[in-house]
Amino acid sequence: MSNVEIERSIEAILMVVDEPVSELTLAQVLEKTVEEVEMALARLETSYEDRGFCLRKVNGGWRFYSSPEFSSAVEKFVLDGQQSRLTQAALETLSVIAYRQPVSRARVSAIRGVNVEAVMKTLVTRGLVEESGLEHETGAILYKTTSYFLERLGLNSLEDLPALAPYLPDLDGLDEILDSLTD
Amino acid sequence: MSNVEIERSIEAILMVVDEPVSELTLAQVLEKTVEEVEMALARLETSYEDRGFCLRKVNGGWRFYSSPEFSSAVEKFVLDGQQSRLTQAALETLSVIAYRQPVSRARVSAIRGVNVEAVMKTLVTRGLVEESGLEHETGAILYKTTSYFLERLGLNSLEDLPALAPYLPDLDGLDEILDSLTD
Amino acid sequence: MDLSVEESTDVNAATGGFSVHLDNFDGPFDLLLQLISRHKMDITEISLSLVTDEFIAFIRSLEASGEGWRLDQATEFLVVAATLLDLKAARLLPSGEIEDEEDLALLEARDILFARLLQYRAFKEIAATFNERITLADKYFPRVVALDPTLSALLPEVLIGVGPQRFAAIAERVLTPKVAPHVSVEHLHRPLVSVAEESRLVVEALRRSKSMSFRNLVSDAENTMVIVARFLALLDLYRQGVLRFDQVMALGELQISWTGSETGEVEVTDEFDIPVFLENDEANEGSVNE
Repeated sequence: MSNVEIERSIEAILMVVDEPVSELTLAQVLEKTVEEVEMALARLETSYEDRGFCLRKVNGGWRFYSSPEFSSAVEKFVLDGQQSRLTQAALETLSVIAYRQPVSRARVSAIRGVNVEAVMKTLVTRGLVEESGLEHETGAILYKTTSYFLERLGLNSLEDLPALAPYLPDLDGLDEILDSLTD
Repeated sequence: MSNVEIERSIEAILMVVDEPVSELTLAQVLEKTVEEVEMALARLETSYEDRGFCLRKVNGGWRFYSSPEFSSAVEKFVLDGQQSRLTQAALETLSVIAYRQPVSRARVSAIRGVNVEAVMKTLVTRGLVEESGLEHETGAILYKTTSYFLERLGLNSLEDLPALAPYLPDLDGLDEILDSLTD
Repeated sequence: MDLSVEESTDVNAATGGFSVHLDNFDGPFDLLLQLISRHKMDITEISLSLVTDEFIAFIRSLEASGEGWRLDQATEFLVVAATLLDLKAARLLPSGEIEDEEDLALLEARDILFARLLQYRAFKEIAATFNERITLADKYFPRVVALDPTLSALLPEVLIGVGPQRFAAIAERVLTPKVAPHVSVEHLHRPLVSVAEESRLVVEALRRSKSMSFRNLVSDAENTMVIVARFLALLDLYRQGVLRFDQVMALGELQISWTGSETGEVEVTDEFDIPVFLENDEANEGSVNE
């Protein structure tokens, strides 16, 4: 099977799937290595650059999406899925959880300087955040982000979160000082 | 809107729309003449000649399909064990439908806190769920489980579904709770 | 919370006072950041005294606004205000070498406040990028199509993978409203009993009966709080000289006799009804405005 055939087969498969497909699944079906599939996907991705659709990897799987530039045309067909917006407080709380997970409510509260109970409830109800066991010493409930959070942000994994470093000046030991303060 | 823009908009729409779309509908949405849309579709058709998918007119509407040359890869993917087992998301959605039927997709979405469109389609495709008339007030399509569902779960009738804890709020109560949380 | 505050102070007399306009602030860090960025200042000691003045003016105006402020917010504001005030005081003193422990502590307090502020600012900026990402992600629509009938006919038998009991357990979990766990604090929020109100009831009862045992006086009390309130009311009335206590033996029946006027207002104290707040995070649960 030539490179072009791998690409065409992947296109044919992705055209019928209703959920994202991983490189591994594609590799198994096509009897190719994961590397070969990854390279084919990368070439396909580039080849759609000037099209009205694109190929994206979100939350560990690949599928076709319409290009954002033409979202207004698509919206006339897809009425569903209009998500209500998150408040500034919810966004800030979500970002603290995303970078400090698993994290207790008290810690999020300390970082934001306000009580976050109501906001945490909203985030849990919206499926963006979920419980993740108990903190060893205090017995406080810990929270983490969900895979739905990745989908909503269009991220493939938590590693794709923008680095916090440029936003948070790298003062020596700042994190440790803050940890001791907010614990 | 240039010719290229018409083409890209059509690609974006057809990539995410499940039902075939007629030239007339496309022309109305894009505020173009039917002739312009027809010409754009013809150009697109040609541009996919070497791809793993193609554009075809079926039942008076246009839709993307996998190319027949790569049907063996698609069939292999579909037949692969990956597809026979229900995902966690599908199981959860199925359980809501089983216990709250007949129920609209919007309601299932509200309960699960995520868009369930894709999963509902899978469940219908797999013959576990089917349409069951329209909701009186909203006109939304209602869904119920099929006899195949009972068979696969090893039950004689819906009455054999294990009872849920009596304290669970019914749908109306639940909606209020969800509303109050997301306000 | 939308607040627009106009405040004139003599601190900044040279510029004829100043006004503070802030929208949607969310806690003290948020306010501090707004103040600092509005003056386009670095977080330096020079800007500190000006920012401190504004911060304090803001707190005063909150107090004066009449709508009051929430305890959890108030304590946070006070901690930040106290730290700022300390630092401002240090600025006003003649500068010199760091001489004693107190100076060191002050510098440390400043560093900690700035560190927390920087951390908050980092997450605030990240939140903005989250918002952009979500807005962008909302513009990508995924291809979600049903399998072609010719293909779905090929599908192997679907495997539900769980038995009826497990299936029911999944339904139960999904159908249970997702509410974050909540520690009940109702026991901390006994309905307030007003001593002043109980005092009026006591006066009324005693005027009617002239003499009553304490036991009778509290026989209709719903809970201990009411009994305590009525006892406090009695002590206050005794202080005013309108009743007499008789107790024949220690721990025996306490008899109360009315010696005051038949009618007219009896002064009622409110010293017991001034709210006392617990400095306890859990006691303020759910009282946040977000």
